Amino acid sequence: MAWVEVHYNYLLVIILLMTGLWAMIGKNNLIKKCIGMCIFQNAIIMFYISMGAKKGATIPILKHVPGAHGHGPESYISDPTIYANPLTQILMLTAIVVGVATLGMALTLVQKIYREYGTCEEDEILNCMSEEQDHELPLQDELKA
Amino acid sequence: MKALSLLLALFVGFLLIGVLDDLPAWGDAKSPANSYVSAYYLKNSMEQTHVPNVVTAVLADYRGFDTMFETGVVFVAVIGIMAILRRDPKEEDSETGDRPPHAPPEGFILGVATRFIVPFMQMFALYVIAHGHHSPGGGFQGGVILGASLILMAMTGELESALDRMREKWFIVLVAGGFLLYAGVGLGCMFFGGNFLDYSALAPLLGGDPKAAAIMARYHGMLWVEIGVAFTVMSSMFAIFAYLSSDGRMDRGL
Amino acid sequence: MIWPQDLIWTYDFTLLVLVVATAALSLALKDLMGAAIVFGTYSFFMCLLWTVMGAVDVAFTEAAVGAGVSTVFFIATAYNIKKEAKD
Amino acid sequence: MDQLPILIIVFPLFTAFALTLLGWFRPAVCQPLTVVGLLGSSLSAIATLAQVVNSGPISYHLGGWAPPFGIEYRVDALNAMVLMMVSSVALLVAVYARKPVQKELGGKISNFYTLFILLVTGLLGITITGDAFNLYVLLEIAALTSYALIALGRGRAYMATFNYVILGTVGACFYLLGVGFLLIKTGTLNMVDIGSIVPSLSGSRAILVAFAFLMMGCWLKMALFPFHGWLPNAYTNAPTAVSCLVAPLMTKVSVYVMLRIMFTMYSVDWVFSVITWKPLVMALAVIAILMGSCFALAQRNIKRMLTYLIVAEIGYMVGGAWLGNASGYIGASYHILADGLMTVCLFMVVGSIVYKRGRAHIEDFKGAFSTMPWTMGAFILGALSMIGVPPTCGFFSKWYLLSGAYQSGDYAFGVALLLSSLINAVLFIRIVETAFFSATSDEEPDPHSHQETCYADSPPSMLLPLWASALALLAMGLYSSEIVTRWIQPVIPGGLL
Repeated sequence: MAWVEVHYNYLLVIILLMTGLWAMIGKNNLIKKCIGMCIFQNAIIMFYISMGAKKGATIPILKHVPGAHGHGPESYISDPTIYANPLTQILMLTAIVVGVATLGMALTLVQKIYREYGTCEEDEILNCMSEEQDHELPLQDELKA
Repeated sequence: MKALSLLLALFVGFLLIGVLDDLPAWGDAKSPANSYVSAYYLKNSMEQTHVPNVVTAVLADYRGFDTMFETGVVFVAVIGIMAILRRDPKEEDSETGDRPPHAPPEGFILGVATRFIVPFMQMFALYVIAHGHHSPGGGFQGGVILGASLILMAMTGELESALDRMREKWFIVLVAGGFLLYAGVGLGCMFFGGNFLDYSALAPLLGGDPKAAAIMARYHGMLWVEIGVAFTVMSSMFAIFAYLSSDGRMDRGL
Repeated sequence: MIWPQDLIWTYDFTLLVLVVATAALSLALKDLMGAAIVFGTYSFFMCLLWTVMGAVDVAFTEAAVGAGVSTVFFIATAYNIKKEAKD
Repeated sequence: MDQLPILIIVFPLFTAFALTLLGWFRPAVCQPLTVVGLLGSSLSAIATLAQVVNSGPISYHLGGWAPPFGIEYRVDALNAMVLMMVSSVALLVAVYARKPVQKELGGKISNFYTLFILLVTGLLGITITGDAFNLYVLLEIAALTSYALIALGRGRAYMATFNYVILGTVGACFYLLGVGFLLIKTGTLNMVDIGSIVPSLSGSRAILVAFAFLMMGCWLKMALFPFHGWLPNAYTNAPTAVSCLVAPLMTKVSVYVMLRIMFTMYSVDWVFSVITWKPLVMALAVIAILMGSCFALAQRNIKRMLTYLIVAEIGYMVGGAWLGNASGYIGASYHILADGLMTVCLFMVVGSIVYKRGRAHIEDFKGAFSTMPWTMGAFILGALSMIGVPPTCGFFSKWYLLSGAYQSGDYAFGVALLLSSLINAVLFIRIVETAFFSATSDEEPDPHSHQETCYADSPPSMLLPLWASALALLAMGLYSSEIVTRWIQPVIPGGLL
């Protein structure tokens, strides 16, 4: 139990990572692949944040020394151990926004694929594409003949 | 294909579980990640940039170049989606796949509620942008809330009414303008002799004794940069929603 | 916000279970609109989890961008395409 | 002057703003503006290379902060070379793309050029940055722009791009996970700083797993053998101007990222003695070369054939880097330059054929010598370089790779190199034979290309960049000893014997 006590956040990261990765490649519906992609990115953000979390630490906004109201650097507590790690949080702001941008692009492509093939299921799309392929080939043969 | 993906997911999971013991225990303050670079930020951010919210200080100043390219990612997403989806409404729907019949919004209650909520959302968003130095928040969060207020108008009312307030030409100009403001502040620092995005080079603009002016220049440089980010993120979130919901025709949305 | 040692375990653990449950449910639902809305709740629980861990800015962004805008994008796409998914 | 490294990025970035704002009102101004922006960027890249070769690596502090705390641009000879290649190839394609874009993407000219120049900005940023996380953000910009550009193609491009989006995101997230593991063990994000801390931790498993994820991310981005599924469909269905830009640059920059990870973040003795991956990676490289060449043989569409050749060329570079000796490293880095030029030359030829005759299947090359002599002349030079005939640069990179393989005893890699050169020879001679000997099929009208423009050669705005890249192949070959001794020699990592 102690081992789980120390690492239980990383376990969540691993579960989400595997779910997201499996859904992204294994799922049949394109929208479900996008949901899998978001879960996969969220798992990595979770990994960074749990790396930067400290037991008993508060949010990384500098607190006033009790009683001091000045604005100089001396009137703020700047001991790093009582604040959470700001560096990993910056990186994850970027990762979230990148995730949304990629999601927007992926959903645009899903709509275009739906306009093109009338379906969102990967296996049906592949069948349509292979049929297009077959009916293209005979055209080439009589061109050569 | 399904089995292969399961295999890959299991392999990645196995790789990660194998490494769990080697990682520092969760939540201890002495782990390398929490002690080397981030300790420097926590110790020095107040005297170097005069910003209590260390997250905003590192986001906009120490690693401001990352955030500039993050705004670039949002900008690219809008231009890319516009390039793929955009087509003029007159073009008949040649491809297969029907579009759902459009039900005009008849919700009177929704209309009144939206007209009541939207101003407060936008006021709160401006507060989030402006107060990013002292409280959680900043350019991204404020920009998304502004975008969400526009999306709320587009969803409850007609996309047309939202587009009347924010023509397509305007949100493309705003997307480019916000990113230009960000990169322009960076370029301005180069004209004043500093490196790219070195706000302390803007100290001569503020006057007064150079040391204090350099710190306050960083403080205000960050605020300008956050405003640029807010513009870009606001108009890009609304643009992506408008293109997605109207499938590129910008005529009628959700 | 000092970290209450005893309470955190139960509070944090329920959040972990909820996050995994909503993620799995969102992938399993056949109705795409339903999956989009459950995905919104998944993002919201992630936002709560990060607030507990002290990452307030990230939680704010995740609430606004993840729960807010991503769900709206999913709903906009699900509205324009066929609502039923085969799997 | 010391602002040179950032100028390489600032020129195309501000051109992108100008394109978005002006392109809305006057699309005609977009192409010249792009050429001007890229010209500024390649001039400052050449100036940076000259400064680096003369006075050693440059370290540019972004935002005025010292490296481990701020982001740093670290330019040594290797990335200055790749910078120059990326910006000059992009300049050539910008000049070349004027006609094909007008013909294929009529309505979206301003969007196309904005995405075009932002893709080049992303690639230049990846090459020049010295910060691990900044590299991830720029990787995402380059990826997003290439998704949008490839999706501009009609019909089948959407599904190909969707697969590319999924696999590209998996690759980028693996890279991010690798950087996360490095951050948790070393605490910094600066590559050189990581490189100085990693030897002290070389025993820990987290560093090994970080290397595994970083490598999986790079291999996915560069489409090495097991992860190459997305590349042929994506590059074939893209519009011609897009495949001319994306094909030569995206994969080469990912190989550069792999070199940067292996030799800057980690050290030579870590990669070759602490972990024993060399046989596995060499096997992957050999399979990539053989598989790429054989699949190329089976293709009727010349553009698809060239995409499979790219997968084979990636096998060359990965194999060269993992040989573990100096001449292998020289071969790999020289091949990044050579392959960029070769691929852009061949794709421009295929683009001209598609521009003139609508399609690039092998029978469309019939009688191309008589009707399009200049284009096919450049094709000959590109083909000779791809096969590896002495005066061109292809020969010298193969020469270094072969001698490296011989020195380190990886005979399978050497045999694969020779075999793929033979297969390349068969491929290109087959095309030359169709183009030269069989007469143009003018007796029965070609259904897919109208009569009057079918037989004039491609316009000068397409011929000029084509011949510039062909002559650059020759020039790089003739000056190869100069390039190797002045540029690559000082950059060879210490441990390589």
